[in-house]
Amino acid sequence: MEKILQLWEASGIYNISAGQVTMIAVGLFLLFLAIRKNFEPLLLVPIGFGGIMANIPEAGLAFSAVENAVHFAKPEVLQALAASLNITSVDPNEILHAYHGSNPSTHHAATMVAADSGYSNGMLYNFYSVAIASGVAPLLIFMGVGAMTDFGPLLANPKTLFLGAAAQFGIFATVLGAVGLSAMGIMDFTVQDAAAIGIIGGADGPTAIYVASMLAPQLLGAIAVAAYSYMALVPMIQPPIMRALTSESERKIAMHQLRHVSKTEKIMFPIALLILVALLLPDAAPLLGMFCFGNLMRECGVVDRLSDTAQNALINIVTIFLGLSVGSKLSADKFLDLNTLGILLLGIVAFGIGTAAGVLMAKLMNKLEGGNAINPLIGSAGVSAVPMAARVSNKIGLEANPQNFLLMHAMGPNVAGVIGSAVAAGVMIKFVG
Amino acid sequence: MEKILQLWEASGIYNISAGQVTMIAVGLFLLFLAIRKNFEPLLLVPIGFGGIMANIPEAGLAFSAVENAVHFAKPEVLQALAASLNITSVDPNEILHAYHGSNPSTHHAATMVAADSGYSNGMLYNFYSVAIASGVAPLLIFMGVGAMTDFGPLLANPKTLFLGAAAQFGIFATVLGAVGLSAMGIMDFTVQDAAAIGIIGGADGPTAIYVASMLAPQLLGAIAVAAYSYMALVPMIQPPIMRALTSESERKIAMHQLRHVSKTEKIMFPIALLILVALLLPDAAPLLGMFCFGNLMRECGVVDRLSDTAQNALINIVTIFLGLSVGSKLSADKFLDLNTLGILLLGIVAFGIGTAAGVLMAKLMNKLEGGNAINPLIGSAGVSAVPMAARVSNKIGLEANPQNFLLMHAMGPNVAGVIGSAVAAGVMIKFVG
Amino acid sequence: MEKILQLWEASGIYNISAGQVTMIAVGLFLLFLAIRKNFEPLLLVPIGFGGIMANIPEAGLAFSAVENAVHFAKPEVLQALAASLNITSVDPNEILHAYHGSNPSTHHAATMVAADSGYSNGMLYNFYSVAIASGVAPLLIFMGVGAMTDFGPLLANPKTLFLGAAAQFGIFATVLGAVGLSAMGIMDFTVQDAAAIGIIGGADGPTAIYVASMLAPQLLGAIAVAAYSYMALVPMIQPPIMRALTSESERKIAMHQLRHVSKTEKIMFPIALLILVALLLPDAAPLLGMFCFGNLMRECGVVDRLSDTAQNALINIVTIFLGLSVGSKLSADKFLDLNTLGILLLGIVAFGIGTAAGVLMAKLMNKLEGGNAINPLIGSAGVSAVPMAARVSNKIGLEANPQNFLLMHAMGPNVAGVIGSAVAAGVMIKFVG
Amino acid sequence: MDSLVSEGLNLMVYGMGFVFVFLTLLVFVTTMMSKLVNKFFPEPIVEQKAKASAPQAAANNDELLAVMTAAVHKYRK
Amino acid sequence: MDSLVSEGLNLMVYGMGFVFVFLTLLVFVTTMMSKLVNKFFPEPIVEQKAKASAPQAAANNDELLAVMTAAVHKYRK
Amino acid sequence: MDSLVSEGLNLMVYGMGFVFVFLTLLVFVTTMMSKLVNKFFPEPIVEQKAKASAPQAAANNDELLAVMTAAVHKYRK
Ligand code: NA
Ligand code: NA
Ligand code: NA
Repeated sequence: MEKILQLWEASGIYNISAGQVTMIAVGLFLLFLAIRKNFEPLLLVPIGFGGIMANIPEAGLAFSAVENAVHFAKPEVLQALAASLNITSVDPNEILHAYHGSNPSTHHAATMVAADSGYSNGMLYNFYSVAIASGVAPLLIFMGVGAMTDFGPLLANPKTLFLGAAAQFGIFATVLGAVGLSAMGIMDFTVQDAAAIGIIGGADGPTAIYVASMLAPQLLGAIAVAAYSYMALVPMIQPPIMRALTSESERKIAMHQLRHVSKTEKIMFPIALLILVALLLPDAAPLLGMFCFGNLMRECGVVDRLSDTAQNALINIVTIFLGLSVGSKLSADKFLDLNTLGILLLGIVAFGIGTAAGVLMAKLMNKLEGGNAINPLIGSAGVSAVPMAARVSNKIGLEANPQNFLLMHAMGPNVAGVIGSAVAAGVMIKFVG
Repeated sequence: MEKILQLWEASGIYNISAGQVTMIAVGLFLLFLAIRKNFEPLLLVPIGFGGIMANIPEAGLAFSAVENAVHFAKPEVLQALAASLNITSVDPNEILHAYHGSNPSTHHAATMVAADSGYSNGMLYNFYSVAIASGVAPLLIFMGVGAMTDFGPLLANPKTLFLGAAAQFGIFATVLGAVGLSAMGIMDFTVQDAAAIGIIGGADGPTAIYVASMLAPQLLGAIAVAAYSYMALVPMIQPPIMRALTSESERKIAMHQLRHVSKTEKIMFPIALLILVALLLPDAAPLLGMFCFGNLMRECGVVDRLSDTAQNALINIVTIFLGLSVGSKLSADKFLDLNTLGILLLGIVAFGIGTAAGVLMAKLMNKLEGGNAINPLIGSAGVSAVPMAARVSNKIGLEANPQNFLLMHAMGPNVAGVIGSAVAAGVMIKFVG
Repeated sequence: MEKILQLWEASGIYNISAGQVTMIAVGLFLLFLAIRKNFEPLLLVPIGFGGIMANIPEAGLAFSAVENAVHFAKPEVLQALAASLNITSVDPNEILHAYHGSNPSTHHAATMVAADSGYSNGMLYNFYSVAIASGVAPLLIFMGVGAMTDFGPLLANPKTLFLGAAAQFGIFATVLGAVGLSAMGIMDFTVQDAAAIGIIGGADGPTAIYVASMLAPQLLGAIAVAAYSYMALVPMIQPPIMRALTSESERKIAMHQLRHVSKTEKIMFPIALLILVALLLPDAAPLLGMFCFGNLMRECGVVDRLSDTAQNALINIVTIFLGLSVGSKLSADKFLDLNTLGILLLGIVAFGIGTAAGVLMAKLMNKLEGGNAINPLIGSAGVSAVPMAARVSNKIGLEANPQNFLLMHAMGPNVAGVIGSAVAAGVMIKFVG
Repeated sequence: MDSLVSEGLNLMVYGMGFVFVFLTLLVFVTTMMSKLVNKFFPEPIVEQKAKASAPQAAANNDELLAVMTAAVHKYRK
Repeated sequence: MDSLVSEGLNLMVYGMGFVFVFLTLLVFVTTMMSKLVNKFFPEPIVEQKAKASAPQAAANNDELLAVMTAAVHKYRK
Repeated sequence: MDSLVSEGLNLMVYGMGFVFVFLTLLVFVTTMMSKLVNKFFPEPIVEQKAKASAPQAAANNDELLAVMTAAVHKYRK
């Protein structure tokens, strides 16, 4: 009888909190969006599933050994943990607070105490440590993305890099919005938080996760969910802005066919970009370095088996762990927060401003050059969201002029946006990291 | 001359022990079974080869830095190790005993002493730590198995879940057998050991390894070898039991064709199962969570590249390391033991009882429902051993009635058995973990 | 304004050193050799790219947390580091010296101090730790190479093993050369360094990296670059030596067709080799064990999916990380050194001597047997450099006699050379490791 | 000794009990789920898939046919 | 509070500035690189590749043709 | 200085010696193994494999033929 009681008192249904119920519902909603609405399923299926697992009561899959020890709150364990953290209070919340703010050696000491008491890290916490806290998973994804990226359209028309630059305005405007909300007392974001939130506007999943893991790991769940959801929503977010900012005649502008780009140019480009990064912004070196490495493997033509693996087996394996790890940040205590709402709101603003900035930049370039070389619809592709944003440019262009295929032209700013937001990420890590 | 002596005294042939010779022979025998007799070769080839490597004299591939330091037994190193373990004796066996029983922080201290003295972990020991002690390898295999599993036959006839439940009786009967043998003084198993041994009856390699790594790591080698060998022996173990417990007419029972199962049902099933696990048995969450995740990737249809990787590159990589890691537990000092004999004996009993329980449950269900809906031959498939046990059901069925194809009907209890033993694993971890 | 200054003072162009410029040029040159000249591109593309990344100023990608902390040289951090290393000086160079010579526990203490001060390991440093310092990457590559190797030609004519033995003379002659240069005061190599340099003559990348990581990690970059570059140069290095040491009539010797080798022989060979290693040279067990394991997976015919993965996804993933990790050792402070020049010089001598020894051994065998069974051109293939050296033998043979196809005959000594240098590696690790 | 056996017995009774309770609930949940799905979402995804893959298959066939026609032409010349 | 907003403003001004400076330089570098490449290395690699792959394609075609010829023969009998 | 060179010499003598001893033993073991295998297990596995793969190849050919027949039919109409 006692055993039945024990099973019952350890069951999820006995222990579940309202927050966990809510977050399981959020996880199911993400799965629905991914599976039925096709919202970036490669990421949102693992994130959603990981989010559900992270909220299984008593399993502690998303928690560290110390967090699990605090959860079960045996007095002697709390005592020992408090001692290892150099605090006198044995209040669980104060212990957790001290633990999360501790430096690495104290953190290690507390972990040892928890391990000695028989607690261990949850599975998803381990995945997060290995894949994201170490920084490796976003970098490997970026390498794979590099190996999938064709810089041909960009090389044929390098000026489209300006569109990729302009669209990053969404990032920095959002940073300003986030600190503004905090200054007004509505939200409570540090400048690091603001920078991490802003990067949602870069419309690049791995960049957003990399920056968030360095500047604001506690917001990573919300930031990643916002980044991938809004990328999936690009076909809904961008068109009204693009139509509002362009005239019918501008949308009809036909662009010159792109020149042929030689193999050698494609090989030289990632090397040139890497050296520019090395000379100007070392803080962007890991992100852009791995991106360029992937692209060089693709273009050099002599390591096709490595390039294939980077684009397939390796990126798939990393995506599974990255998604589950992000899901671990959807535990109720971390996600259900007014800040999450703020992040979701600011994220969509970032996408909108980035889109507008790209379109307006294209119009400005036409004006400065006194011609009609650029259809402003390709400016919106500068936010990245590869290749969705380029497809949106193409679609709106075809609506205005059924003979005008903008897809290849939009791929230039599209990949430029990837570089642009990685540069922006480097600047943020430099200034507030 | 001195160098030749040094080489000779460090050679295997000079140092080899009878136990190591025996275990190398065991490794060769496992390779023979795997390669010539086709006994679960994907696991038994790496396990057998790892077992041989683990028993190479002086190489210490399966030993930790501390175990290697104790093996070479320099007095000053033994002194320092004893101090780090807070014991006074410098007897190698007592040091090893204290080391194996130490808590994580003392373990870490001893490891540092050994490293400072120039000793390091063996290759297989490192593989074991990363792949099995962390729990990750069995979980990833389970994810891959989930991605390979079609729950269609189970969904078409959910009542076959009862057969999968009944067959787990083999697990618990064996636990009782193991504690009984210990109570009689014949063997020396703790209740944790008994639980880990019982799980052999689950006929599921990764579940057995996962449970053994948590409850009785020192028995893991024997348990894994027993589990995989007996799975390969299912076509010999099960038929006599099945024939003994059924009449000719029962074996001739034809089953209704299974209804068509929709895509949506298949997508919903892993989610429903996960939520049930979350609500009732959080301790089974890692195992069943990863299993459901793999199955959802398979069925949702939008992440085929992840599902492919989970079923191929990833599971293959993990299998290589899992097998070698299990092999590391075949070192003579851990395997050659009366307990191993007990485990091998109890394991086959577990398979037999599970088979019988499944068949009898099917007969009981027919009786309770007053019909002939179920051919009792599919009950034996409830032990798992996917898909071997289902094929055995089919074969015995065809012998009785050449028109009666039971394969698809037996796949229901077959996959139900996977769920059943994962649930049983959760219960054991909850109660004795 | 201050922020612009901050960006400028943190930029690469402001901080770059002459050494870094040189090493970036070296990295570009390696990429040129790999991409344009097809010099072992699978390794030299990642190594070259990693070398460039390792020399990005201020990014510290190739440095540990402690090295990064010392680079930024805040007085209070230097003070704390010196304390953790038990030295009184706070001079950065002395701290680095103490750090590099520290035992594992002191190393760990210094790392904690650096982490507490907010410094972390560079990305490439982490790759190096996980992939090479742990020894795992070269071993997995070796497993993959084993899975790609056909021992058929060797089994058909086992005497070619003698050629693979003789060619290892290049290794040991180079060791002697290296200690000789040091004894003369020209270079400054320890006997460990000399052993690691000598292994370049083994013409086997993973073996060279494995040995160098154990005996002389600070020379690993130069050793790996030399090993792979000279392997690519085999078609230029070997022919003059081969022609000089053979007469026209010797080069025309036609060899008997190789006998058919049965499947069973191929399965038994890796097992027999493993047991011989186990009995005679346990120190070669990790290298040759993984090699035999790969080969057994290939030949046994029952684990094809594991063999495929070992030859494709897994070896490709490991190659990417191995290459980048080797690149991390091309940082200016480690590579630009007179010793590097010495290594490059000694390496090519090693290739030359190995080639000569192989050819002369073949001639000796003909003399001893009093026949013309062996065309001495296949002796040069004993250095390994699979399959390049065998192709060179074939090509020179065809020049002398257009009907004489030596390729398959040369594959015997070619793979024998792999075994030979792994044995040599084991001997070195035993004697000076 | 006694306590070990009683622990084993306990484990068996509660373990088997829990396995049956859990799988019985799963039978119930699965049956309900299937009924609901078949009532409210009768096979929409499968049809979409069939539609989606049909043109691709056609394309493949066309390609194959083109190759073969060319080949057969060559052969007849 | 003020300092937070001014930090944000700073980040925006310098961040956007740097992004533009960087990408402008990249436009310049890329354009120069393309000009140099097209002047000094006009498409050598691509031609090599075309040459290299041509025989292989031919081989494949031959193989295909052989298979098909055999098949068609069989069919005509 | 002297000790370094003598260490090197030692390494060479014992190293080369050991490599030769090891590979000589390997020649011996391999030769014995081949003889034993060819005496007691003359190629059983290869034959099995050939048998096993034959039907599959046939099946593949049948499939190919079916496709081609259909294609050729179409072409002739
Ligand atoms: Na972007
Ligand atoms: Na089971
Ligand atoms: Na060699």
